[in-house]
Formats: sequence, structure tokens, C-alpha cells
Amino acid sequence: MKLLKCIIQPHKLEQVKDALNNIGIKGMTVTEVKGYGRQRGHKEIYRGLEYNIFFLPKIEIEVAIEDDLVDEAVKVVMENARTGHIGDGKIFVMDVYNVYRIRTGEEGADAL
Amino acid sequence: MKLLKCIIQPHKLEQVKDALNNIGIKGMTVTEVKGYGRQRGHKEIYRGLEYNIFFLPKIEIEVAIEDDLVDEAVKVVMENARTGHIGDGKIFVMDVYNVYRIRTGEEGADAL
Amino acid sequence: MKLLKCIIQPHKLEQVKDALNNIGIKGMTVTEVKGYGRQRGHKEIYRGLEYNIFFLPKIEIEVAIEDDLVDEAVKVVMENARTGHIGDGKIFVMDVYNVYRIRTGEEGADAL
Amino acid sequence: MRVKSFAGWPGLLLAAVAMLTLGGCSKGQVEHLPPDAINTGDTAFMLICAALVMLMTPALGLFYGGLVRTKNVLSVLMHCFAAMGVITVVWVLAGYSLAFSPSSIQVGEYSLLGGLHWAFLGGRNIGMDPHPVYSATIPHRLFMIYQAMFAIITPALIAGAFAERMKFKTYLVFIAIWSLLVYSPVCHWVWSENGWLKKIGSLDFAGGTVVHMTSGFTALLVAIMIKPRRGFPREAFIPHNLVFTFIGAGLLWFGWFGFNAGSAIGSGKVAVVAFVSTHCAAAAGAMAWIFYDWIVRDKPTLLGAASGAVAGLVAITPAAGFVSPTSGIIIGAVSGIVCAWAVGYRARKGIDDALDAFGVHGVGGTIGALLTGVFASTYLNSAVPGDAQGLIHGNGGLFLAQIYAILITIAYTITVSWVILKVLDLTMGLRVPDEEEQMGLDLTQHGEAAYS
Amino acid sequence: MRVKSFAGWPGLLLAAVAMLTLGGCSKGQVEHLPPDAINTGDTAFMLICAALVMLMTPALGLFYGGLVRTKNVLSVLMHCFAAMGVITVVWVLAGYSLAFSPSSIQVGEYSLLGGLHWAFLGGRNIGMDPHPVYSATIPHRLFMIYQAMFAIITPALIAGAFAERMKFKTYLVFIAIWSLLVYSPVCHWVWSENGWLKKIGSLDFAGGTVVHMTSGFTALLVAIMIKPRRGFPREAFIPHNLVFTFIGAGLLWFGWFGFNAGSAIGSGKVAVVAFVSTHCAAAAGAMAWIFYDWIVRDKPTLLGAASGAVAGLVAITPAAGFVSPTSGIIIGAVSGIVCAWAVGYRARKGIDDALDAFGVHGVGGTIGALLTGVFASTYLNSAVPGDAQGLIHGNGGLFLAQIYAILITIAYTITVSWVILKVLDLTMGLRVPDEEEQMGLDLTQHGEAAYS
Amino acid sequence: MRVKSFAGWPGLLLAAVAMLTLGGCSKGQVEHLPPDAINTGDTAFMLICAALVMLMTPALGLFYGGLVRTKNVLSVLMHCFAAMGVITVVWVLAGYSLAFSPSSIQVGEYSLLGGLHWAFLGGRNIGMDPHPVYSATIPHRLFMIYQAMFAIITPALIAGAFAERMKFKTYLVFIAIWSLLVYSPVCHWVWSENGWLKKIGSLDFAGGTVVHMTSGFTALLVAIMIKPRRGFPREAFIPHNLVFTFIGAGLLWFGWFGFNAGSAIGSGKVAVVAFVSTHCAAAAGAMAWIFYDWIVRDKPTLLGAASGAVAGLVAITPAAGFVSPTSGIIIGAVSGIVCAWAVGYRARKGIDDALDAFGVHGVGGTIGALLTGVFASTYLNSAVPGDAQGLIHGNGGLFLAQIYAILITIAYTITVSWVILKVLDLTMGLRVPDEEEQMGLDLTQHGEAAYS
Ligand SMILES: Nc1ncnc2c1ncn2[C@@H]1O[C@H](COP(=O)(O)OP(=O)(O)O)[C@@H](O)[C@H]1O
Ligand SMILES: Nc1ncnc2c1ncn2[C@@H]1O[C@H](COP(=O)(O)OP(=O)(O)O)[C@@H](O)[C@H]1O
Ligand SMILES: Nc1ncnc2c1ncn2[C@@H]1O[C@H](COP(=O)(O)OP(=O)(O)O)[C@@H](O)[C@H]1O
Repeated sequence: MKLLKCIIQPHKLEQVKDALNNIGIKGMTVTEVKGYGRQRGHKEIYRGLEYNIFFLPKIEIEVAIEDDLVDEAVKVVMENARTGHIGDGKIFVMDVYNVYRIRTGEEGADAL
Repeated sequence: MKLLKCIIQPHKLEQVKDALNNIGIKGMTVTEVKGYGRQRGHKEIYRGLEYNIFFLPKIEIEVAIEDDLVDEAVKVVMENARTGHIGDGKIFVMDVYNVYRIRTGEEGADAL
Repeated sequence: MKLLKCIIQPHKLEQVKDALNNIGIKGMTVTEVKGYGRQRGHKEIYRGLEYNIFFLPKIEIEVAIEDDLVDEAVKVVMENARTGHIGDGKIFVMDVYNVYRIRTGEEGADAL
Repeated sequence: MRVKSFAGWPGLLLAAVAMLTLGGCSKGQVEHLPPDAINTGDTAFMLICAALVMLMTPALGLFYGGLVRTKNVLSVLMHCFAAMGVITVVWVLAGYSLAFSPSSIQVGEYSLLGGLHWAFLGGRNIGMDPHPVYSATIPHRLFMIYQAMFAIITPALIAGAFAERMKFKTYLVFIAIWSLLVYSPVCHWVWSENGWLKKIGSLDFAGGTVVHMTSGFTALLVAIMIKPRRGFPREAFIPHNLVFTFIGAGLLWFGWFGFNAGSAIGSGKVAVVAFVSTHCAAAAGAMAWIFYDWIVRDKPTLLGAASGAVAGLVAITPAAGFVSPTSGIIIGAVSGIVCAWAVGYRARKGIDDALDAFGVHGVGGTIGALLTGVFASTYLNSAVPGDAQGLIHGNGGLFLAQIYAILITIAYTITVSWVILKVLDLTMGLRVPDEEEQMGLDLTQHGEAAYS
Repeated sequence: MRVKSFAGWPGLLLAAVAMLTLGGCSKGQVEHLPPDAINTGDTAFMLICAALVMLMTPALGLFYGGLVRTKNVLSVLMHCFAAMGVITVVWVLAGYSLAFSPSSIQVGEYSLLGGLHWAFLGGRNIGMDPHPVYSATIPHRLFMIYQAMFAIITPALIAGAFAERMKFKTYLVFIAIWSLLVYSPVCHWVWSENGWLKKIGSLDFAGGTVVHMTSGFTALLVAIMIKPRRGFPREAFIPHNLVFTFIGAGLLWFGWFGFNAGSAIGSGKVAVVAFVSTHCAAAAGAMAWIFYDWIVRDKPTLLGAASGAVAGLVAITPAAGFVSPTSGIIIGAVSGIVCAWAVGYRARKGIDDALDAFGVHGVGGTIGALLTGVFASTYLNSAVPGDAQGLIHGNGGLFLAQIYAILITIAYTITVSWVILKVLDLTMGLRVPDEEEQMGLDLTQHGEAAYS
Repeated sequence: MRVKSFAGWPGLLLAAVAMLTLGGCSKGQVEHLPPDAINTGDTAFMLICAALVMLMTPALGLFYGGLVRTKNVLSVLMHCFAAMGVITVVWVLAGYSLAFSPSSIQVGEYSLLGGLHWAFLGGRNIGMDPHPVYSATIPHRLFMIYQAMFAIITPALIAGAFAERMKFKTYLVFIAIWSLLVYSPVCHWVWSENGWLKKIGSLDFAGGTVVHMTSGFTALLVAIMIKPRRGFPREAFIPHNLVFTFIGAGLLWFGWFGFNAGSAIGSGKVAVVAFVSTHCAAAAGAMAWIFYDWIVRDKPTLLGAASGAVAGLVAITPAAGFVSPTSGIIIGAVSGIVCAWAVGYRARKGIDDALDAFGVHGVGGTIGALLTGVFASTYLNSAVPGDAQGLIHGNGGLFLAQIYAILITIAYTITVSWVILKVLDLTMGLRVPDEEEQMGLDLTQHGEAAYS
């Protein structure tokens, strides 16, 4: 099982969520984060001084899925989160050792 | 070493925290997140239109523990986070390659 | 590839960010979290009752880097996040299975 | 005990129809007006004061709203907003009449309750003519609406006690009944022409007993009856937004000038006396609580400063028009310290008066009523009968009358409120189910979230 | 149709120079003043009322700002703040003159537009002397600034319709032109000495047509012309901070006393009539909407309570000085229910009047104008010509006049606003680019984030 | 130089006892009142104005509080709240006396300082009688409390300079001393009967020098003495909540009507002149700063709009009662632009006047004092001696007097403030330890967090 950590532009969340739904991924956890990378934040003039606001608001989506779904999921996220502008974000794929559903105690694949 | 990512109902945090304490797990990191899954959010009528608010507030608890503690920890979290209602959440168990305590530079198990 | 999850004191963020920049790590994702550990929160008297506020605000920095950079990165973070006081935080090093850059579709190391 | 003609509830209905079809009782209001009796300066002042007092209820919502947890802030704001809606209607229909209309139940010279002669603002009686006793220089109707603002905020104050667990529906019914059975009567005793507590010589300039003691002691009672919030006192219920509490405190201080100075029902010397003592007491109260915190919990807190200002304002309320600026400072400081202590005491006693409606309004109101008996001076306000000055002027009569009024108010308030709450608890239920409390009242009672 | 001497725009410029070099037209203002004509009480009241109405625009900003998404809150606040800046200047330079100066276009006894005689507050004319018709007991200049506050808030109300997608630059130009071409003329018809709609016998006490209908119907139009926000109606645009909306509503209610009672232009009986009916209508409106929500969506909401209070206040505006408290309650309740329904209706119709400027101000204003024709009573206000009472007093003339005024106002507003918007759309463009809308107006239009 | 009987500090103590035991010095205040001298309209107006000015201090807290980082917002609010507490007491005990009581130090006809005759509001002197010079138509005590509100907000303004790093304990001591040694004397020079700067013919209608220049220049000084915040200017200290800043600005604008119009000490023509010019200047200031931002940083910002409104209000303060609406527009616009520039300039100079108390109040106040000498007109206010009109009326005398007053105020303020701050720095220390600054003042100074 894998956990996809997708860092995307905030206004793309709705679209990505719907797209994942359409390929049958019916659960996710979302966190408001700030990030920077190639896109070195933006310049802001405040009280006459120019500052470089490094961190820009992003959304981090965490989705746990079975291994065979990973490639499709990644594809879908990339298509739907892309604006083509720098700052579109990243997808980190990480291993998940095990999953439990708290309500039922189910474990592994069944818990998703 | 493992990292438990527990997504639970916000009002269960206190109880889960205390329970983990009681089995000697004395540290955790908590994030406010929003999520959805089986529980497809809730309907909300706003200005005469009905909307489906997908994302509901959840709490994500991250706890790093030694492997031999995992099963007990999972058990404790499940017992204390359970309300029996859909939306109770998940526990993701992930591998941790290494841990450091910033203050002392300790590494691995000692760092917990 | 590895993901460093660094939990640090909020006011150390700027310094850590700059330090990582200087060793050529040019991207990160930051989350506002709350945590506790050895540092059992702080006592607060509210309306005449003394409470133990367990959770204190912390910042979680997530940085994905190539394996060979890990040791240096960890060193840099520890040096710059340290105040020497309890509560300085932890660094969790985790494996990353793969990375994608949404904008370009690049994969793996190139995506960082 | 002789009971005078009491229109009674059926009458109320009749009246209703009459009024409504008449576009409301206004017929002939302008007829035979002593036109020059109305003073534009006094009228201007009282109009603005009425607006200022109205503003206090939303301000209270902010003050309270900032103190609760995020998941319950809207429910607190709703308590205040609903009070403005419900009580306004109740007051116009019957409340004002019960409080100020000529006596319907009288024992000797002491009137115990108004009648329904002025229900629906009973025609010309509450028209544009000044009322010889209540409002000699402004339209009677202005006096009525000014008093309405007091009636509105009083039940809203109680909401601090059962915050974060009260059923909204029950709340609406509760404040309507409470306003008619507790507020209006006590108001009648203290401020109406032949009011019992007025006749015995007790003084309450702007509502120490009528407003703050009735609400404060009801708060204590309801806090006990509805039981503490889940997790109290183990869990800390930390304020979710102290800036809102600050805005609330600032606007309350501002509105309180209308509350106290306005109680002179005119813009003359007495209004000035009240204005100045009010400001001094608020300032002293804030400083007192700040220093109390500093000493007792080693840090001066904003919540303390805000609570202290309110405590000072509450305590000066009954005394405002009778005391000097320096007396105001003393009254405010005493109240600040005692309330700061009281708030901690009730918490340690395991009583969950969530936002300390009792600790501040009940205690502060009582302190103020007592100290009125200490500092009141005829020099400042000829309304103070010469033989009824405060202790410091070597006169004990007033002080005793104050104690008497305090005891009566407490006894009556507690008794009647207990009955109302008991009945509501058995019928509608006071408290939301556990699960709804855990999920928060905003979502479960109002289907909204404050922030997104 | 005879067109009177119309100074015209060049004149405006000339005037400008003159005024400025003269330090502004003040010469001789103090000369030949009937000094005792000015009443300190009335003046005090109107000064404070002007301040209260000014406060309503920031209050509106909060009310609206809480309803939008985090990324657009500053843009909404800017709409309000900018209106205070732009319209103040426009009003002083020409707006007031077009609205209130002696007629420049007159048809028979009906005046259609003021002239530019009072541009730049044209010298002594808008000095310290009372104006026989507009302000018999207060300085004319005070009347001018009081009216300015009305001119300011009206275009700001429209901002609710195009919130979250309007170009800021276009907004500035739009409100300046709209204020001169729509607000000033309608204001002239309704309130100026020989105003057309006044002459035909219609009544508008404080701006049901002038303020709420002009803004409300323009809002409907612009909402349609600028098109819905991306994602409407699929996505839910949930309010980002209902506490701000609550503060806004509280301050609006507070300021509205200045708006309605102040429209008596003095602190006498009429002001009291207006004050009381205003408060009653607000309370009834809040309760009505609360119950509507309770029944229709099974939960009473804070947004409903706040919207209901505003709906009640809007509806009572044209009637305030003419009706009784009980009529006020009825008017408020009717408005609360109808607006609550209207707001849902327009949403289902796919019109994205983002913050319901039409649903509340357009609809509420129309209801108020109609019900004025039902409840107005000479008993309360001698300004109501005896033969022009409301329907409930068995008189139909006023009601017809009201309908006439309503139709004229709607027709004129829609037509002129359409032309202005069309031109601006083709020249400057009304709407920001898609991407800027997605990123939010705060960052893209103003380079700021509200919170950090 | 002849020094008059100066009661001296021991006297103060004696007085204290006397007052307190007397329930405060009120004896006989009501005796021999020329009862009809008190005008209800003027009194009503001044009571409300005092309340409005009081509201400005919490409003300032919001304005400032929104601009700091989350971890320091409560500390800023505490600065404002504490000023209300401390200065009220200081003012009542001695401040008012030093500022307005008959001269104790006089050089020729120029009075340099009041005495302690009115310490503790010295008995009947500050009673209910009007004061022939200060308050001919309202009770003297009302004038005293109105002035108290000015004394309160002035030191609070300074707090913008040392925000996010000042020790709270030192702050309390600082404002108390500063108020007595800087504010009261300058206030005496400008506004007291024989005040030095008044006698030389300079004009300050509502406090351009007394309030804004004293606080603004002290702010500049303290910003330099206390050193920049850690990380300045590398790090960006972005406002944490601009909505609070917006609410603050709105309430400041609202309260400023009480500040400026109220300075007419009555509700007549002069109050109207001040009201209108004040509103015009605020509007012009906001627009000016908006356009400045638009041009210089290519985007119009809300912070700019809010700062501009305040800059306009500051600049019109000394001129308000003397100038026309159009002059008001010019004064506001000039101030908006110059302050916008000044704010950037001081930042580039590496001075960390955190919230620009100097850039807005120091600079704006100076501009206003100067332009008063340009636009003041006898036509508008007979208080302007005919031979002392502004430059545009072809008269230079006033302008020179203004420059003189400006220089004196700056010199005195800087000198005395420097001494006070130096002493406090060496004794108590001005600044919190590094670590506490990093953790934030809310937690370290007040043991609270604003939000949770
Ligand atoms: N090395 C990294 N580790 C963690 N997060 C990163 C890293 N690099 C970028 N990110 C996240 O991805 C976001 C977008 O990255 P950026 O380089 O700015 O744009 P792009 O991916 O289009 O080149 C950043 O804002 C940050 O949140
Ligand atoms: N596939 C997933 N990946 C990440 N988080 C998930 C996933 N599925 C569910 N979650 C998280 O778990 C929460 C509860 O899941 P849900 O299916 O609604 O209830 P239950 O687990 O009781 O069936 C969701 O709100 C979401 O935050
Ligand atoms: N076992 C753990 N799992 C996850 N996070 C932890 C754990 N222990 C500590 N942390 C995080 O590290 C922070 C600092 O840890 P703490 O033990 O208080 O200080 P120190 O690391 O200096 O001993 C905590 O606030 C918490 O956020």
C-alpha cells in the first residue's frame, strides 16, 4: 500500500478531489500548508520596504491507495493539478506498512 | 521504528492522548486536517441551495514509536478514538528510517 | 530519496530555512502543528484553576532530498533549530518511494 | 392584600387585535401635547443612549463569543441576537406594561406589579407626551424603548452561565418567560412610580439589582442546575479568540455610558455625574484585576483587564448618579478585586458558570448595591433624599435599605428562576445530548460553522 | 419641457478654482444668520446621527467581508472604504448639488434634476444658516454631510452582488458615475423641494426607494451582467467568518438608528416614532428569518438572524417615521420572511448575487415602500398629508403613489445602470481574469493577504 | 520668573485623603449654579463626544493589533487597555490639574504649567457649574472627562513604535510619567486660559500638537532608543489580521467626529464646520494613499486606505474647526501622500517604528499644524482672531505662530521624553529579553494566547 502526498495549488483542490473520485478513490485527508521551491515566493512591498515572501499557501492531499492504483492516481493528480506555472507542486509516494479502520478495526486493504 | 498517522474525530483527541500516555507513549505531534471518505461530508443548505460539504474537520496525530509498541498503540488508539459512527478515521503505520532529537543530537530509539 | 520531517520551535523557521538554502536545498513544505513530549506543555491558570496546556505550537518542515544529502541536512537542521531547551523537537527521516513534479511530469531526482 | 383590576391574558389578545388593526395604538398621540415640555437636548441624548444600550447586546455577544471554543461561538452569538428579537417583542406586548404601568397588585403603598393597561403600548398612554414621573422632558415612548434595551441585555447576560451546552429552543422559551416573571416584576419594584423597593428608600441608579443581580444570580442557579460541561474541570476550556473579547469589552464600556448616564433620563448634571463615575470605575476595575492577576498568577492578562473593566462597570451601575469620581474609583477597584477572587472561587467549587456571569454580574452587582449605600451623596443628586445618604456621610438608613433590597432581589430571583428552569428541564430539557455537545452547538444547533 | 440655466461641467471647473482659492466658499456664511434658529439639541442629534450613518459603511464591509471566502475578504472591505473616499468627494463637488439644489430641469411643477448652483457646496448657500425647507433648525451644511453618508453607503451596498470577481479599477469609476447619474437624480425626485415623486404624494422616510431599491435593483442587474463566480452553483461558497458578519449586523442595527431616526432632521417626536419602529422591525425581521430557517432547513442559523435583522431594517426605512411600533413589527416580520424566500429563489434561478444585495435590499426596500402605503398614519407624523394615509386607515391614494414611485425607481435605475455597466464592460471590463479570480482578489487586486 | 504657590506632591497626598473621605470633593457642587447656563443640547453632544473619543482607544488597539504578528496581538491590546486604566486615574488625581488649573508657573502673561489646585478634581472647582472659559454651557466636570479621553489615547498612540518588544511593566510606568511631564504641560500651553502657545496666537483646534505631535515624535525617539525588532529589516513582519485593522480604522474615523467636532465644546456651527472638514479630510487621505500605493507599488492596498484615512484625520485635527470642506480635502490629500512617503522613508532609514506612530501621527500632525496656518479662516470660526487668518487669506502671522508652536512642541517633547526613557532604560529596562521577544509577548508578558 502507498501513501500519496500531493502538494498542489489551493484552488485546484476541488478539481483534483473530483478526479480522484472518478477513478474510485473515495477518501483523502487534506492539510493547509505553506511551501516554496523553484517558485521563490513573491515580492511584496510593505511599508516601503520590499520583502520576499518565501512561503506561499499550498494544499497537501494525503491519499492512501493500493499499489496497483498508484500510477493511475499519480497521472490523474498531475493532469488535474497542473496549471503549467511554476509552483504547481509535487507528489511524494511513500510506503505504508499497514492501515486500520478505527470504526471497525479492519486492517490492510479492507480498511481503505 | 514506526510512525503512526492517526486520523480521528477532533473531540476524541484528549481521550486518545491520555490513553497513549498511560501506555508510556509520551510524545506526539498533532495537525488540524480535513478529510472525507465513506462519510461523504454532510449536506448543508446555504442561501436556499443544498450543498455537499465533503470535507469534515479531523485531527491527525503523528506518533513515532518503536516497533514492538505498535500493536499495543494501535489497539489503544482504536479503542479510544472509536465512536462507532462512520467517520471515525484511520491509522496509517509507516516506516521511520531514523529519528534525531534536536536538543541533544541523540539518534534512533534514544531520541524518542 | 528521503523525506525529512523536522518538528521545530516556530521562531526557528526562518533560520532553518535559510540554512537549508545555503546547502542548496531549495524547497520545502511547512505545516503549523502542535505537539508535546518531554516538555509537558506549560501550566496555565485560567479563571482561578490551574491547567496543564499539553500541546505547544510547533512547526513541521517536510523536505524531500536525495539520500546523500541526508546527513548534512540533518546536521544543519539540528544546529539551526537548537535552542538547547527542552521542546526543541525532532527530525524523522522517512523513505520516499518516488517523487513527481506536477508542472512538468518529471519523476525521481529530477523532480526535486 | 387588594388586587386591582388585572386585564389578564385574554385581555392581552383582545388588545392585540385592537392595536394591530389600528396600526398600533397610535391614535391621537399627538393630540393635546404640551409641545414645549419636550426638550430637544434631553431627547437627543436619550435617543443616542438608547442606541448605545442596544449596542451592548451584540458587544456582549463578542465578549462571550471570544471566550468559548471555536465550535460553540455561533451559539453564543445567537443567544444575544435572539434576545434582541424575542425580548423586544415581549417587552412591547406586555413586559413594559408589567414593569411600568400603574399598579395592579398593591400592598398598602407598595406596588408589587404593573398591570396590562399598557400592553401593546396601550394607545396614547405610551405616545409622544412626556410622562410626568418617568420622562418629564422626553416622549414617553422614548422612555419605553430605552427601557427595552435594558430588558434585552439582562437575559442575554445569563447566557454566559450555560454557554456551550444549552438547547437553543429551550433558551428562547426561557428568556421570554424569565423576562416576564423575573425581570419585569423586579424592575417594577425598583423603578416604577410606587415600586416596593423604591418606596422603602433603596437606590438603584441604572440597574445593579434590576439588571445585574437578577441575571447574575439566575446564572449561578442555572450553572448548577444544568451541570458542568463535559470535561470540566479536568479539561481547560481556553478562549478561542481574545481579540473578540477585547472588542466586546471596548464596545461594552462605550455602550455603558448610555446605560448609566442615560439613566438620568436627560442630559443634565446627573448624567454628567453618572458618566464620570462610570468611566472612573471601569478604569479602576481594569487596573485592579490586572494587578490581582499579576500578584496571584504572576502575569497581567488581557482577559483580566477586560473582565475587570466590566466588573467595575457593573458595580458602579447602581451608584453611578449618586457618587463622586473618586468614589467611582474606589467602587471599581473593590469590585475588580472581589470579582477576580469570586471567579476563581466558584471554579474551585466545581461550579461551571462557563463565562462567569455570576462572578462578574452577580457579585459585582451586589458590591455596587452595597457601596451605593456607602458613598451616595445628596450633594451630587438631589434625587437622593437628604436623610438617605451613604454611610460616609454618617447615615445608616440607606445602607440598610440597600441590604434589604439585595436580599429581596436574590430571594425572589432564585425562587422564580428555579421554578421556571425546573419546569423547562422536565418538559423541553435544558441541555443538548452529549454527542451534540461534543460536536459543538454551532453545527448541531445551527447547522453552521463560524469559520471556514 | 423647459430646461433651466444649467451651470454645466465647465462651470464645475470654474467653481472649483474659485472655491479652492477661497479656502472654500465659506465667505460670509456667518453673516445674517438668524442665530437663534439653530437648535442645539437638534444639531447635537444630527451630528451624532451623521456619525452613526458613516459607521454603517465599515459595518457593511464587515457584514459582507465575513460572507466571502478568505482570499477575497480584503477586496470587499476595499469596496466599502473606497466608497467612503470616492463618494465623499463626488458628493461635495457635484452630487449634493444635483440632488438638492434648485431645479435645473423641471416639467410643470415636477423637478427632475438639481443644478450645479451648489457644486463645491456653492458658497454661502451651504453654509451655517439653516435651510428653510431641508433643515429649519440645524445648519444647512450639517444636512449636506448627513445626506453624504447616505450617498456613500448606497453604492457600497451594490458591491455585494459582484463580490469576488469585480475589477477594482472599474468599481471606482462605476460608483462615481452611478452616484451622479442614478443616486442623485432619484434622491432629487424623492427628497428635494419640488421633487417629482414627492410632489405626486409618495412617501419615503429614510430611503427605501432612494437607497435600497436603487442599490438593490442595480445589484440584480450587475449580478446577471457580470455572470456567476467560477464554480457557481456547484461549489459551495461558504462564509469564511460569520463572527465578522455578526459584528457587521450589530453595528448596522446601531447605525440604522442614525439612518432612520436621523431622517427626522431633528430630535423630536418624529425621531422617536422612527427610532421605535426601526428597532421593532429589526427584531421582528431577525425572528422571522430565524423561524423561516428553522422550518425550511430545520435549523435556525446566525446568518439567517443577521440577514433577517437587516431585511427588517431595510423594509422599515421608508416607513419609519410614519408607523407605529406594532406596524413596525409586522413590516419587519413580512420582510424577513419574503427576503428569506427571495434569497433562495434567486439562487435556484442561477443568479449569483453573491451576498444577496438584491434579495435583501431590493426586495426588502420594495416591501417597505409598499407597506408604507398600508400603515402610514397622520396621527404619528403631521408630515403625512391627512388625505394620504395608509390603506389600514381606509385610504388608497398613498398606496397608489407608492406603487407609482416604485415602478419609476425600478425602471429608471435598471435603464441607466445598464447603460453605465455596458459601457464600462466594453471599455474597462467589469470582471477580473479567470486566473486572478481563482487566486483571489486580495492577492491579485491589492497585493495583500488578510491573514497570516 | 515668578513661581506661584505650587501645592506640591505632599499636598497631593493630603488632598487625596481629604477627597476620599469626602467621597470625593463633591460638597456643594450644586450650590449657586446659574442653572440655566447649562444647555441640554451642548451637554448631550459633549457627553456623546466624550464616549466617542473613549471608543477611539480600543479602536486604536484593533488598528494596531491587526498589524502585529499573532504572537504579540494581546500585548498591543493591553497597551491600549492599560492606558485607559492608568491615565484615567492619573488624570483625575493630578493630570487635569496640571493641564488646566490656574497657572502655577508664569512668565509674564505666558503660563507654563497649571498647579495642583484641582488635584483630585479639587472640590467644587470641577463640579457641575460651567467654567466661564473652558465650558460656558456645560458642566465643568464634563469638560474634564472629555479632556481625559484625549489624555488617554495620546500615550496609547506611542505604543505603535515599540510594539512587539516593550516590557509591559516599564510601559505602565512610562505612560504615567510621560502623561504628567509631557502631555499635561503641552496641553496647558496650547489650551489653558493663559497657555503660552495659545497666547502667542498659534491655533490647535483638536490636538494636532497636543496629541499627535507629542505622541508622534516620542514614538520616533523611542523607536530609535529601544532598537529594531530582531530580524528587522530582513524579515517581513506582515500584519496578522488586516480585518481587525479595518475595524479599527472604521471605529477611529467614527470616534474622530467626537474628537474634532466635540472640540467645539458645544453643538453649534463650529462643531459642524469641524465635523464636515474632518470627514472630507479622512476621505481624501484614504484616496490619496490608495493612489500613492497604486503608483508606487502598482497595487492599491487596504492597509494604505486605512492608514490614509488616519493620516487625513490626524492632519485635519488642528485645523478642523477653522477650515472649509474643500480645504479639508486638500489637507487630507496632502497628508495622505506625505505620510505614505514618510512611512517608507523611515523604514528605509532602518528605524523600526513598528506601526508607524511617527510616520502617521508625527508627520501628519505637523502637516496639519502647518496647513492650519495656511487655510484657517475667520469666516468659519470667530475664534480665529481677524488678524490671524491663514496664508491663503493673505496673512502670515498665524503661519509663523504655527511654526513657532511646532518647534517648541518638538523640542520639549523630544527632550523630556528622552530623559524619561533613558532613566527607565537604566532602571527597569525598556525591552524584553531576546528569547521572550522570540516566543512572543502574549505568552511571556501576559501568559495568554490570542487564539486557540
Ligand atoms: N524538496 C522539497 N521538499 C518538500 N516539498 C517541496 C520540495 N520542493 C518543493 N516542494 C513543495 O512543492 C511546492 C511547489 O514546488 P516549486 O518548486 O515551487 O514548483 P514546481 O514544483 O512547479 O517547480 C513548493 O511550494 C513546496 O511546497
Ligand atoms: N484513502 C484515504 N487516504 C487518506 N485518508 C483517508 C482515506 N480514507 C479515509 N481517510 C481519512 O479517514 C477519515 C475517515 O474515513 P471515513 O471513510 O469517512 O470513515 P471510516 O474510516 O469510519 O469508514 C476521512 O475523513 C479521511 O480524513
Ligand atoms: N514520539 C513522538 N512522535 C511524534 N512527535 C513527537 C514525539 N515526541 C516528541 N515529538 C514532537 O517533538 C516536539 C518536541 O519534543 P520534546 O520531547 O518536548 O522535546 P525534546 O525533543 O527537546 O525532548 C514535541 O512537541 C512533539 O511535537
